[in-house]
Amino acid sequence: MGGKVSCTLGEVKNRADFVLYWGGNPAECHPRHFTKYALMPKGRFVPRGRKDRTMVLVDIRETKSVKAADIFLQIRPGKDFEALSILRALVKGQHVDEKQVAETGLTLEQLTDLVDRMKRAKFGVMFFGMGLSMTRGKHMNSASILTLAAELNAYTKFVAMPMRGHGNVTGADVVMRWTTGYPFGVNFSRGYPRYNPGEFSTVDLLVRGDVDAALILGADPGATMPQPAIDHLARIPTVVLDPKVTHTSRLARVHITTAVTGISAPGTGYRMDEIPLPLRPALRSPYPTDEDVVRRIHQAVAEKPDWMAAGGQTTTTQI
Amino acid sequence: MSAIRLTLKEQPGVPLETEVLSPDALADLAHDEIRSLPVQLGKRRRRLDDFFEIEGERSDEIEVHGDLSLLKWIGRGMSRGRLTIHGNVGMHLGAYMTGGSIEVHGDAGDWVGAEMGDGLISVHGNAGGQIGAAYRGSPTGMRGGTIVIDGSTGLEVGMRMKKGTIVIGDTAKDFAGLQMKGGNIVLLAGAELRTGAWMIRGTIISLKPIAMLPTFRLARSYNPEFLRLYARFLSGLGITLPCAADEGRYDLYSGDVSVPGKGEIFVWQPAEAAASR
Amino acid sequence: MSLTIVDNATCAFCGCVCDDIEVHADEHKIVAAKRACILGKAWFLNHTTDKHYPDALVDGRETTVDEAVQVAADLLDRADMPLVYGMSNITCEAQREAVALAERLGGVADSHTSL
Amino acid sequence: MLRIVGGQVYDPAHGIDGVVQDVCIQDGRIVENVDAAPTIDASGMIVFPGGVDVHTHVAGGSINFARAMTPEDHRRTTAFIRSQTNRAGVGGMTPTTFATGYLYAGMGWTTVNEAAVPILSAKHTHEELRDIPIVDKSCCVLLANNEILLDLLEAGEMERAREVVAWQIWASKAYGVKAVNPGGVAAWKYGKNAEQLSEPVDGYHKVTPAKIVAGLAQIVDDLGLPHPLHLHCNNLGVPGNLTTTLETMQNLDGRRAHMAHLQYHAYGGDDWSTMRSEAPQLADYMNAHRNFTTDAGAVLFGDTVTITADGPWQHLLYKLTGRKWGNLDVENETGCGIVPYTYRPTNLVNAVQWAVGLELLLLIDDPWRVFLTTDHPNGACFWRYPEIIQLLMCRDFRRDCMAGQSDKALSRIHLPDIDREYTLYEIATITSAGPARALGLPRKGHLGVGADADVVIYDQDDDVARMFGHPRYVIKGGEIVIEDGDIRATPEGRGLLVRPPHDEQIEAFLRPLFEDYYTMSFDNYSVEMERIQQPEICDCIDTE
Repeated sequence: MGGKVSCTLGEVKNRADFVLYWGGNPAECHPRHFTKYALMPKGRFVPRGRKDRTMVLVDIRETKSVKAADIFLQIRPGKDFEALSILRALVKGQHVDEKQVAETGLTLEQLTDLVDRMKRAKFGVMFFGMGLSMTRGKHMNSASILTLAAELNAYTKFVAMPMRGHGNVTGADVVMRWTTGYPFGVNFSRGYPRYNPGEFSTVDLLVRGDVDAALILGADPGATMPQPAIDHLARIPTVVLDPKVTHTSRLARVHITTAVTGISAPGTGYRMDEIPLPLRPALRSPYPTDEDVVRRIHQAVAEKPDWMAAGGQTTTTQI
Repeated sequence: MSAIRLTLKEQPGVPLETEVLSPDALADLAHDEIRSLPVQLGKRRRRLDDFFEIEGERSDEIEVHGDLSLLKWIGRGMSRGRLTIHGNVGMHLGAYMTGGSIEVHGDAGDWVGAEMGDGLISVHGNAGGQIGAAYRGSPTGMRGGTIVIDGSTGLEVGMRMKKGTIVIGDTAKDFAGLQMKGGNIVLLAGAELRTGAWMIRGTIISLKPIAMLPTFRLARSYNPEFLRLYARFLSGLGITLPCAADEGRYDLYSGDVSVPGKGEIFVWQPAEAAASR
Repeated sequence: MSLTIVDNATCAFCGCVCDDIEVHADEHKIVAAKRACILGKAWFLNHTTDKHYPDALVDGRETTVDEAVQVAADLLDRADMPLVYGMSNITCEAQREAVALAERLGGVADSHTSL
Repeated sequence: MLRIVGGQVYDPAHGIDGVVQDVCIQDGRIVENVDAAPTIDASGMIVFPGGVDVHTHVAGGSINFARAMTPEDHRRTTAFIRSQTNRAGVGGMTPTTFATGYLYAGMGWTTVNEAAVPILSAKHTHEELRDIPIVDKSCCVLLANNEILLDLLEAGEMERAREVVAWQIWASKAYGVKAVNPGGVAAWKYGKNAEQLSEPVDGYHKVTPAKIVAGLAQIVDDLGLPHPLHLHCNNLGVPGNLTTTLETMQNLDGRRAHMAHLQYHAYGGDDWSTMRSEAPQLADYMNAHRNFTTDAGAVLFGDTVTITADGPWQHLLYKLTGRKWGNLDVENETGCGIVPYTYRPTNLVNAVQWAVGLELLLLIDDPWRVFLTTDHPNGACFWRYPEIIQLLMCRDFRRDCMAGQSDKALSRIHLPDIDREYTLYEIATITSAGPARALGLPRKGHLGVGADADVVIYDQDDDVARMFGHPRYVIKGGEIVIEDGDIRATPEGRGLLVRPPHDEQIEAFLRPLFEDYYTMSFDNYSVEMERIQQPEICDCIDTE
């Protein structure tokens, strides 16, 4: 059933002689990914740094990252899943028809060459960005590249990981997993955690109008989400915690200004490879931290009568 | 024994979870007991009669009337009886069911018949995605039974299904038959992209041309014998599968070779089209 | 005015979370972020200790944090199906509190990951 | 204050075997006597010291990775519903942190040792440990594939290696040192393994698994750590690995070591089809060599998820099972692999594994040196310990369990010939007194004056599994936390640490190496003391 085979970024720095980016533009979106972690640094087993690595970039258009690549494969928009399927087949020595490759905008020769290079690598890594994970196919596109990496381990050492953006979104995954068992989209309405992406994910909840109040913190959906979702946020009582008065604040009932994470609010942040790092603020904020405000809201809620019906502390039949 | 009849009298403001609307839960209950059954409105525990006018008792035949688009888990895990819905219905209809039948005169939401073991679900309108699918992380979706959707459906129809039949009357969105392990999906009006992706085993039959993944190979073109038998089974559900040689032939594609899998996709080529190719 | 120098400060702007930044700050603002990339530099230098925004707003009216906290608690507690969403640009400690609050509220906790 | 009256007390550390006597508690400790205290009438009940788990995986990057991989298990397992007392959560193969505390306490365990912590993500482990309520917690830091250490061993710089280890223990706020597949995980970084004890590790000329083991054991003794080297041998799970295990133990040459989950290291045969139990041979060796303790790593039939720093083994298991595979290599230090697994009685290999865990527990004659574990969640989930206790105490039950097994399976195991049945006194030893002593925790695992008031009270019940699964009362630090299955209180547990002294100059040596090899700042590497909940720094000891 595939899998998720990954490593911390230092393993890439020290060992990777094959580095592939798919659907991402690190030169502009993660500028130090090349220089500090994955491409340029001299590593323990790649002593010449960049010279010891082959870099392949797969994207639908030429970005600034192309300059850093040894090989650029320009794929036709929306054909990532097809290309990854072909690669998985080729890795296993399956025949794929030249004609059928054409729809991806790439040639069989290019993909065969890519597979050869992957298998020849001593340590290969594939990073993938939102150009893969947010286009048609979405989670199945991510699953495809993760599975390709897992399967390559029959031939050599290979790993894959997403290029997470958005500051500490990785931390949100990590924290939710240990507290609830699930990485995101967790519903507590029956008193225990439940998970079903598509059902309990925010855009779906808002577009369908399934929620009747919202607390938004560390995000500005009013600027980024589809209009029907924004319309619903404006319809229901919304509370925003943010260092700025945001688009979402303007359509909210309540806005509370908070200190800026990492600038004036201390704590922990997770790197995209799930390594925790301490945040060391240089400034003192005139505003309270998100942590503090959330705790205060929680205390205020806890003083109200508990809605939860008294009953057992456990259940063996989850719905 | 006459049917229990429920009519929605108040639309919930947020989704309402009503797994109690199932013959197994109602069949042995008196009227008052049915009325007081718990339902879940968001975080609030409410009574069934807060939302429904209820007539009848002690029956495994249930009729529900009204727009139930926000009602989830109707028929969850049911093993017997008959559930008829006059109106639209929300997510997880008949999930985990092992027997009995559900008929919907309207549209249904996502996850119809998810991980079902046996029984029959027919939806006369459209339905959402993940019909007969496996829930996240589960190795296996539908293990038996039949789902017939007259209209169109969303993504990932029959994901990881192992046995049973799903028939879709109008177009299915992407990833129909995703990671399929067995059973049959019949697409009367074709599908959008990536049909049969990651397919291991099982059969997809499309009566309209579909976009094939590059990791499926055309194996042969013929009128397989087993389809004649299968057509007989489908005709019992009121569905006609063409299989006479003079009407046309089926192109058989096998894949998904990226797995590599041994799934089969049959695409119907009517006689004229077959001749002009 | 003397500068505070934070060695090995962590940049929380993107998922790289580089932790080798040398941040120079006076009491008012950050004046330098050595080793940060162009995005990180812009982020560090964009913040000051000024009060650009009101402490809190309720229905567009400026108010105290205490009052806003009470109103927020009322609105969220009253809901049948509240949502707690975002959690990208906050610390893990705040995320932990946000999950605890969602649990107390009987709502949904979700992050950017679901997009 | 509390007085427990009239219970049959089992306190092996003081030789008390079912004597009816009172237990008195004040200020979280056991005391000689208390005046006018509330009492628990324990007449007809059994009183044990709180359970101690010497080897489990409950917090940190690996188990948290496994949680994300197994939503299907979370859905079907026991869920915890939020109340005024407890947080929400799920149990199952990889319980959430809060649920972990409730489940351990719920069966009377009050101290747990998380057995595998990379330094690089130790902050994460401690954040999770902080969210495991009720129980006290210690952890072991993974060092046998740490490349800075391996380089020092290669160069023969033992003294400096010792200083580095001391620094690393404190940097990770650990309690002990763990070695996993020495050299093999480092080799796995290039897809290789270390299968021969005396062959150099891939990428090295002199360092062998044998040298890593001996070197670390020596360092742990030199530093006087209260818990000996916690050792997961090479070739885990592989048929015929008994040879490796015995060689490893001989190679230790009289030094102390805790041999982790020996069940996985006691196999004969040449391949999967000829695999057989060599538990008697290993038990004989254990019986004759008192420098070792071990835990069973017992297997129970059913679904679980396997999680280990042993990356190569997990890749093999993924290939064997075709199920999901997770892997996370940690720069310069270690790795981890995750594969869901179902142990089936009809599977010959699984049948042998099931028997080996029990055979070791029954054939190692000194209960002070073999402890009850399942290497949670690898062999089974920790909340199934009561089933193992029943298997140990009831020979007939064991026989019933074997009734359905094939002659072929029965010919590969020794369990049918073993008549021993554990007494309650021995159960108290392998679940509490023994592991507490092996961990070097003087206030745990007994009910003498000065001990932590961690006490569990069971109703007498002929159904052993039910009795141990549902204690009547569990008392942690003098507070009643569980009563009749209800969670009554959820106090914070303590974080147990050691701080072996080290030469301050060692940082000057480490810093430049670190800057070359790692991708984070050296100054951000250590776990800050503020992250440890109720820290208690335990004393190092004289191991001479």
